[in-house]
Amino acid sequence: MNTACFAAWIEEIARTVHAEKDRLTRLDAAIGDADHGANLDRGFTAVSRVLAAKQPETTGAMLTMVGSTLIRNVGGASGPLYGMAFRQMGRVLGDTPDVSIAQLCTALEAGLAGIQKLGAATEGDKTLVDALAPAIQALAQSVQDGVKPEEAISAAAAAALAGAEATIPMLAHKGRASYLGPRSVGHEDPGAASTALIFAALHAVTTR
Amino acid sequence: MNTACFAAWIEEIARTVHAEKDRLTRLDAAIGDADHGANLDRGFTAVSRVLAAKQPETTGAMLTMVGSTLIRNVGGASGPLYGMAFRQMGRVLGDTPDVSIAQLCTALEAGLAGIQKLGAATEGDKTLVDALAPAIQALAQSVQDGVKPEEAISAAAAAALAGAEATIPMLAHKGRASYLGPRSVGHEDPGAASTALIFAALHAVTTR
Amino acid sequence: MGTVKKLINGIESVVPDTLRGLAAAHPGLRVDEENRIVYRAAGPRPGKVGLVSGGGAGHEPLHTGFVGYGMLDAACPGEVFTSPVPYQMIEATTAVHGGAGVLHIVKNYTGDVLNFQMTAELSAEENIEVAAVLVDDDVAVHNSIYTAGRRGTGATVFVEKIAGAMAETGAPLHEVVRVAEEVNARSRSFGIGLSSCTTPSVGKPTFDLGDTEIELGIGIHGEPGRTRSTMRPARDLAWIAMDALHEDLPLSGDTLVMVNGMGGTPLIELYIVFAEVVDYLAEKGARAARSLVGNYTTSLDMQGFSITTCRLDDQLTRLWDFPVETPALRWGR
Amino acid sequence: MGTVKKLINGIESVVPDTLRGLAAAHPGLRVDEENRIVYRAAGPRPGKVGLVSGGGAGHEPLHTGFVGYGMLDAACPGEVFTSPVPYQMIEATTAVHGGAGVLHIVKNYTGDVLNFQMTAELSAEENIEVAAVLVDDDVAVHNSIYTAGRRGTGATVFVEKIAGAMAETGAPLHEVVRVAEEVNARSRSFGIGLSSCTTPSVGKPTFDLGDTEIELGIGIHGEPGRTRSTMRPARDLAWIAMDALHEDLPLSGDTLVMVNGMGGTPLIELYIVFAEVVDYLAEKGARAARSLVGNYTTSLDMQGFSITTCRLDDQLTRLWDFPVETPALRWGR
Ligand SMILES: Nc1ncnc2c1ncn2[C@@H]1O[C@H](COP(=O)(O)OP(=O)(O)O)[C@@H](O)[C@H]1O
Ligand SMILES: Nc1ncnc2c1ncn2[C@@H]1O[C@H](COP(=O)(O)OP(=O)(O)O)[C@@H](O)[C@H]1O
Ligand SMILES: [Mg+2]
Ligand SMILES: [Mg+2]
Ligand SMILES: [Mg+2]
Ligand SMILES: [Mg+2]
Repeated sequence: MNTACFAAWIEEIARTVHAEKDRLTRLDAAIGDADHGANLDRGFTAVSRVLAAKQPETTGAMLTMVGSTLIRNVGGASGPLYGMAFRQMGRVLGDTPDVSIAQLCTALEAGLAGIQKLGAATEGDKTLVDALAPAIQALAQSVQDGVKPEEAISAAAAAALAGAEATIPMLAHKGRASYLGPRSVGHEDPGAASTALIFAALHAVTTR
Repeated sequence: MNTACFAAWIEEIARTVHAEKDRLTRLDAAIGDADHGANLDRGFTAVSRVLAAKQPETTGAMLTMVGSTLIRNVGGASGPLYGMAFRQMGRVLGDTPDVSIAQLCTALEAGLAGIQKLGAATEGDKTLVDALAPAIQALAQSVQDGVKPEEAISAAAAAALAGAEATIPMLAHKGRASYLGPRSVGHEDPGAASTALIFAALHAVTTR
Repeated sequence: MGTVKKLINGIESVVPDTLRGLAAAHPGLRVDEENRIVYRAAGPRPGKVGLVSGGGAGHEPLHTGFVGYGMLDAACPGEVFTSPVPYQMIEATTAVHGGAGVLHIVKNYTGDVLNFQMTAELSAEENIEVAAVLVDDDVAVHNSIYTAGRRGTGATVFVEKIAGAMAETGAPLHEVVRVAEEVNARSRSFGIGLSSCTTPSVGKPTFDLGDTEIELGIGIHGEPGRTRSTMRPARDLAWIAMDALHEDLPLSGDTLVMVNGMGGTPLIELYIVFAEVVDYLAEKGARAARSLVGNYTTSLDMQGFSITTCRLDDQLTRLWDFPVETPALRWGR
Repeated sequence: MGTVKKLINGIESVVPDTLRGLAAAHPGLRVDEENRIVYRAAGPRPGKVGLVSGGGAGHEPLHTGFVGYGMLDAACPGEVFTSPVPYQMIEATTAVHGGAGVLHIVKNYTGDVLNFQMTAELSAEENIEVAAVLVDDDVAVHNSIYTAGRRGTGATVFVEKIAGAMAETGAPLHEVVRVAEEVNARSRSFGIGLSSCTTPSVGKPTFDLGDTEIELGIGIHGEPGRTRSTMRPARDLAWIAMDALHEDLPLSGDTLVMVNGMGGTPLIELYIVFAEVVDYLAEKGARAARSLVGNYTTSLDMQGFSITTCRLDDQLTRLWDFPVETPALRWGR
């Protein structure tokens, strides 16, 4: 994956987040404060704008820009968390011109670590970690199995989606949903749903 | 009509106002401020209480007590208006032991004059005057025609009821309904409706 | 009650319970719960004109929240949306009389006018000089001698503040009356409702509005307005209200402006309306020299707002700035 | 938008329009509309600890209405219910730094905590000494290291007032931090919702409640509470809330009490609740030595109330009584 490929991914995230804004907000209305769709849409709209103005020259710079722009424009819990994740990925990628799946996987692991350092959530806490962690595991497994990049990404996207759906029966331990106690059970976590969208976007651009 | 007869009338008013409280309030909700039923119920409940404690010795004193108690407990437009009317009636009746229909008619005319002096409403303004004035006219006509008291009162009650209904198509010129301008048309005036109740109560006790 | 979603203990106890809470919350007030009168704890000041107002409950903080230094000496709440009764007001009038007479501030409603009128007659018997000022600022109601005339709404706050300051300076009754009348003459209001309100005794909204329907020209008693219309951006609604005010009394120069919430509208929205009002005034060569943004003359839980403007002069501005210390307005002390 | 019954010009412009209105209404404030920061017009005072707070919009008057003498130096509103972003807060932190360090007052929500934390890291790079106090007073949320912990709600007002007074007296940063933490430690809140609220971007209530249903243990973001229950008289609801507070931190002696409206509840009902709170305290041998009754920490147009108590001592009482001059709280000046 080169910078053009990352740019396409980011644009696709922006497009699907905008298209799915209301669904994300509805999920957040059930167990949060009804702003997750609006938050991410505001963030990725800003990212698109920055990207349109001047495309960063390295893959690392591009993801760092995404992270910083999210931190600058989103606010809430998801702004710093996603922002930190993209910045960590950018730091790991640096000026790598062509990112392999293995390198992408390493970068994503750094992103996840950043999220967990900030938010202290582990798998099962009903957060975006529950979509991100299995997606990375699937990617790592694919790398180990030596499957084709498209297949690896497809597996990651499927795992993210399954991970998001698996948050439904969970009792929330982190984020706003935790305030609801047992009433958080039975609803999909909005952040996990947006993480699934991010992987679906990657899948969409790599199979184009 | 002696003091016992007036006491029965007043008790019957209290009973029907209480029973019709919600209807009066509903009428007031449409073109006023949704309190006419509550206002009159509060007033006549107080009147009943005073009457139960000590029955005034003359017909005049009894009606004066009704008026003063209404002024003391009702507030709003209807408190002073009905209060003044009963006080004027009490003043006219004084210590008359047995009130004839002609005397009742004279007293009611004084009551109406008191209401008009305070509120400056004339017939057609869509107020309680539109029920009270025709009721008195019917009573006066009956006296002139020399009909039996029960028939005279029956005619007055019918005229009050017709007068109240006749307020429906009227455009209000007085009271809160006037603020609505043309939107006051199509609704019965709550004060006219309560005046009709007062005459219906008189009819009910005289035909017992 | 049972099912009415109101924080009350029963319909009958709404006013007494409110008075209990008010007394406990504000040490600067003395509350006569029996007679339903709210006084300044400090009592009447000899030689000062006493200011008494009153009206139905449901418009809080009006009037009880405006009792205190620089404003009212006493307020008499009636039942919800029902004017108080004469015995209450004669009691208040007598109690605040400091030898210099008493001013009654009366909102122009038949009920209020009649009950205050009876009070004035009774006061005369007690040799208390009583004057009354009638507040009738609502331009939604066309003024005519053939009707009950304009309603008294938001300008009541301005009259109570400015007449209160004038009285505090030791001015004689006729001066306090003059300035009160002047404030009323220079003030205009217009209200827009986004919902009706629910009185405790009815338990459901006084009228129904569709999802996109609003009422233009509402009063403060949950009654429908002059016309029904459709929802629009804040800017358009603010301009509709301001146009109505400007048409009735052209706006220019220093203006005292209140953007008032009807009780159920959040403060954030009132500031948005106020921003538009400021633009409107600028366009007419006027400016909001002084302002209030918040809930001051409410209609229970109604959603919506009203705008009240008053053309200021130097004296009125000085009296507006005069110290005031009441539960709802406080500055300079 | 079109059909949403909110006084706004568009979803995107809610916060900027509010700031325009705020700037125009309060000459004591200076508003940086570009960066969305509300400052005292007078600017930072050399040698005084600067106080900065921030959080999502929709809780007005919190925090913007508490900027001024004796309280905050700056407030940073985010979008509705969304915490502000670090660039905004670092700008505010730098601007109010008077050489004695800056205190961040942070409500305990993941978003607020993370964004303030990033701000503190950036501030350290600029050699500004920054301390933060976390407000977490809501007893409806069970405290545990395995969760996000308790929410910060009404006690924020107490912390901002008392820490603000402390800073005004010239106390050093560690003293201001200590008193802020003490206020938080002595404060507890519990909220009851009679309705949900409508965020501008959603345009309909966040959750639905039946005609007789209420939510116990709500926060300030329109979210449902811990449990659903049925409507009861004000007295019962006040006692449910007070029991929750008392159980968590027994009430006794002089208490600072706030009966706070959620935005859509009229003042008259809040006074009724306050009257019951006073009875409750008396039964526990405590008393409401100081109080606030009104809309201070709202959740847009939500109907309902919250109660916040703080056990006072002499120093806290003195600091509470210290003069304050902000749009929403003002006394002594
Ligand atoms: N501590 C945490 N660790 C990881 N993810 C979290 C944490 N707290 C919240 N989140 C994620 O953030 C999402 C909510 O984001 P958003 O609604 O934009 O912010 P906010 O909760 O501040 O309104 C949640 O659905 C959850 O997935
Ligand atoms: N000027 C008036 N003259 C006669 N009757 C009037 C006048 N104003 C109001 N009313 C009567 O009073 C009734 C309303 O009474 P009520 O609802 O108890 O008082 P309020 O209007 O103060 O709420 C009206 O329906 C009308 O019949
Ligand atoms: Mg959210
Ligand atoms: Mg009425
Ligand atoms: Mg009334
Ligand atoms: Mg949020």
